[in-house]
Amino acid sequence: MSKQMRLTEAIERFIPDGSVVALGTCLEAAIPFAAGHEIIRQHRRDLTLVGPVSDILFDQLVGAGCVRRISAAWVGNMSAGLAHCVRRAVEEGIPAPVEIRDHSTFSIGLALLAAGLGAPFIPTRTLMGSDLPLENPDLIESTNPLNELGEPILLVRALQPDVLILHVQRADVDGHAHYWGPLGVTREAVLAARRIIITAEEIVPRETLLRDPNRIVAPAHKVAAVVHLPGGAHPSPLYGYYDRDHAFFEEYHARTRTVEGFEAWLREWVLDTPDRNAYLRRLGEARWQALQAARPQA
Amino acid sequence: MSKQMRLTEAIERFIPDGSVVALGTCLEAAIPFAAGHEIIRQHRRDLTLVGPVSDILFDQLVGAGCVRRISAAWVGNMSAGLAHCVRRAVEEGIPAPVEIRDHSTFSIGLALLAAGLGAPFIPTRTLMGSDLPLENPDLIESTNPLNELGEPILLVRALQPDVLILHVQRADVDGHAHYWGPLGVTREAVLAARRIIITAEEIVPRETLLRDPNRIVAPAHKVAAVVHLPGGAHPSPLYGYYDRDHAFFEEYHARTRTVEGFEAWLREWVLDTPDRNAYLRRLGEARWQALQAARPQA
Amino acid sequence: MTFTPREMMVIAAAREIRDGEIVFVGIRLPLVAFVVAKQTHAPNAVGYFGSGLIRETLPATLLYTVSDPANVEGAAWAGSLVDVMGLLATGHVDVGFLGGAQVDRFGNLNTTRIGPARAPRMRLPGSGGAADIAAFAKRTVILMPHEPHRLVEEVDYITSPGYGTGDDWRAQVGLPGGGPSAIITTLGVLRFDEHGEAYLASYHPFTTPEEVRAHTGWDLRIAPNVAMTPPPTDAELQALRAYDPEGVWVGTP
Amino acid sequence: MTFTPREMMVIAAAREIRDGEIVFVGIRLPLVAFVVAKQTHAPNAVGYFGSGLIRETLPATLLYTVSDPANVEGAAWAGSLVDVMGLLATGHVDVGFLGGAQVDRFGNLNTTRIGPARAPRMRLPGSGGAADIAAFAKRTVILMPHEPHRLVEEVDYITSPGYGTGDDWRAQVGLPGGGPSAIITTLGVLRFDEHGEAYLASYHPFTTPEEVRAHTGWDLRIAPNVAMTPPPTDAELQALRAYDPEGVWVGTP
Repeated sequence: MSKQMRLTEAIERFIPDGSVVALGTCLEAAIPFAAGHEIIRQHRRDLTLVGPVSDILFDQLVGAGCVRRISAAWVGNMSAGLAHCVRRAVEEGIPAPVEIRDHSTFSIGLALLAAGLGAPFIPTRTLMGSDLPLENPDLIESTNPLNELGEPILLVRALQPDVLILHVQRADVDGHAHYWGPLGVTREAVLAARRIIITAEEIVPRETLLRDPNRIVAPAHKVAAVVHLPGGAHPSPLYGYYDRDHAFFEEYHARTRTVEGFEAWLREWVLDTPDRNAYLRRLGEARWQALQAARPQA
Repeated sequence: MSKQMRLTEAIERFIPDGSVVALGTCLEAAIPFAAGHEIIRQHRRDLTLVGPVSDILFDQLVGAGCVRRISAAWVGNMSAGLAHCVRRAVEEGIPAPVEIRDHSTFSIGLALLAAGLGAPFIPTRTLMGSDLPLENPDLIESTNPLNELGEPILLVRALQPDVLILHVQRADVDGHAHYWGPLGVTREAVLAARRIIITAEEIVPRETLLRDPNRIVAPAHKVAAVVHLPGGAHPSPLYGYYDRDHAFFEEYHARTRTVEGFEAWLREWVLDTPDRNAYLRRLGEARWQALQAARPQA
Repeated sequence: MTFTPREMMVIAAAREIRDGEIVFVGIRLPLVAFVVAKQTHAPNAVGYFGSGLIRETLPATLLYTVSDPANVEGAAWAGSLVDVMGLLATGHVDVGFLGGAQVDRFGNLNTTRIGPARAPRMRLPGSGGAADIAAFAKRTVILMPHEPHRLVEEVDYITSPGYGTGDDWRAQVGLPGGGPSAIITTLGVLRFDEHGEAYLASYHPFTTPEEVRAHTGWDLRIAPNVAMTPPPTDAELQALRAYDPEGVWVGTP
Repeated sequence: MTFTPREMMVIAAAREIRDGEIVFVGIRLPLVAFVVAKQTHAPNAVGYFGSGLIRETLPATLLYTVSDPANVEGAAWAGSLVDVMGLLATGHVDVGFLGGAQVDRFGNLNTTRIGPARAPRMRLPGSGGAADIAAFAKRTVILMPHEPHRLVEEVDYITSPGYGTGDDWRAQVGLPGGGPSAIITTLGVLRFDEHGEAYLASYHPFTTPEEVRAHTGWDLRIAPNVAMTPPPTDAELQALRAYDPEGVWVGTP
């Protein structure tokens, strides 16, 4: 039974208001920007965003007013600097207040790992003595019950996303997908999330994927939707397909210093750009071609 | 700096008496039988064996008197039946008593996972109400500190092997190695073990391995020794290289019902067989050729 | 077509799998039951294997272990054992199969030891993944040859808990899964009442409720509406024998 | 060759890496320090990256993030972030680099927020992996432009703990790693005494101990044997500029 559908349908059906959504689990690579833009176009509200580090997609979703809470280790613009929309939301409540539950990359990874194991928490020795547990109720200071001296230990509460959005190199219509390159917390998120939306550069026959089952990124029965979406990770890179568009991050940073600047950027690249084909046309053939990689076989 | 050495040297240097040794982490596939036989030939004593399920290699090490303790989920002969040497050791103390710390496959996997995370334990809801926690001090009944009602939870204590022995398809002399096929608890064991001995069907140039870093099975700096050892997993299968020799497991089962039968088997296949080349000659060219697989590319 | 008690047992087990379900598949008879189900009424059943594999299609040849190359070939996923067990622990498995040396009236299974800890008469292989399946699967199905020393009043060791001492015992000890839904033997199908005690629901075509009772180590209750297990269909038997023509797991007729 | 304060800072940081060590490499200046070290005195240093990558050789082109394709190409391992953090947590990392908005005399770092929780004046990106490196690395090296509002009496938020309130604070709160071994700034190198308090160990060639003190937000102590930081060698400067010719991270001279 094919799960292939248009992006609009996938977001409509599987990301209702209030969802807990994991995205950007490969860190700065393979970020599902196209799917994030569709969430903005569909005016989703009260989302909780989950990710290790977010390279401007979280900022865009916050600026567009989709977000109530973020559980993450780092929210900014990796190469260009601070996240202006996140700053405005936290410092001034513009366009709406956002709660940030601060994690480290290890603790957000452990939170997802715990959820995928069906464990209520995982104990760790990171973050002790830091201020993060004072403000994040998902990081609980405790003592190690296996240690007679009652040594301190931190319990990281399991965090189960409702949906994980994953951009991959190739998938079939049934939800088998190959991803390679930096994994980040993708392996953990795949097991933690209730369901998965796959956006893929290429739709290929099932045989291509089952030939190398070690590279299949998720159990297909967890995949709710498969969307054919070439270029869906731009401006982030996709290993073997295209490089990171560093200039795009600089431009975003420069243009979004003010609310008005952000709104103009959002209109141009998201609201008035109906889909990824239009987005790539706006980007321009020459700029897009310049990012294309020599594709290593995998 | 090349870590390639002969099997005799690898076992001599890295598996002293009393070691905690993980082997058979890919379950019934890629079991490092050749390395296990060298452990027997070198008369190692007081080993603790760690693995999920053991398909006769643990039985051989127990029968040869190398073992003081086993932490595992299943010890037997997967296709042929019970493990005669383990039975004699547990029931009659022949050749020496062996303590079995019974796990389930999930709990032994969690014990290794915890060690690799630097976590003192991982909480889980398996094994509660079973008799395993009553006899295994590494499974501790407790209550969930995050739950107001004090719901019961089981803490699986971290288990760190001194050495993991891994048989793989290919490696370079520096310790980069590709493994594909059933993973079992290999990923967890790689991170848990203090060091790793790799035995490999083929030694290949580094470039072959770094071309696909997602398939590299372990950080090379954890690898203490690389041994070129074609056929090193027989009679277990190695995906892409050779099939399982089911008859060998039957023969072992039939011949080892008595102490005398086991001793004769051990002389024939281990003590009087100095290395894996001699072992394969004993097996016979025709039998070995019949097990060879069409090799899928990876 | 004629058939053996073991064939009847495996085919009755296959019928416990519904189409589209996720099945935790062990080796030996549960594997054959999974194959029969997929070849007949449940073509879309998905199989989880403890080696870290997930299959949507059947392996091309008979498996001797869940890690055989034939089980990797065409697998739909090859992750870690811990990954698959995590999927089990988070409620993805509809039905899991269990076997063992002893079972009691509450479906508690022993695969570890006959006799006491200090003087075991027989050391058995242990849990494998069975205790985990017993903890987490929505329901489990127990397969066992029907002999009085196997269906016993009290097991020597609880490896894989069923309903413990009955009633709400599973909730009390904190086990999330649903517990056993059937014990399928070479003589009949036992199901569980609301207290978690097994009763005879159907007897296989070649036997009688009385004979089943006589081979049971406890005072087995018999359902008022006890019926004969429907005999294997030709399609079921053919699927079974095509997969295991030499009777490696099921034996020969 | 002439050089900038930022170049001096990065090169002094590179010198903290010993040959053969495992380094947790962040992006920006720590990345450049790692490159300089490997190109000069520490060719066998191994780099861990939060994206799950381990490298034994340098990436072919300048990285803008640790997940760039150039960082995957030729990587010696591409596992999960949790795997790499597990290696960190089990004591494999010799030295980790940290940066931030504020640091105090005990090496406590703030990368989360300026101002109080209820009325933050500036929300910063947060920890990333820095708090984990601060918890577990055998030693850490902090890089920061030397400005009085950055080297402060008290940080507004402890993201990555150094020596806390000094003395055995790390052991008391249960942090396994060794803590900071240096704060390297655009003006000098600060090291830590036996109480965990930072002092000026060396000042960069273009400044004086007094100038360093004047730019520090607390009453900075100066080592009796304070010396000038050895200026960059040509080899160090060439390695730095060859890797970042446009000054993306280090700026232009």
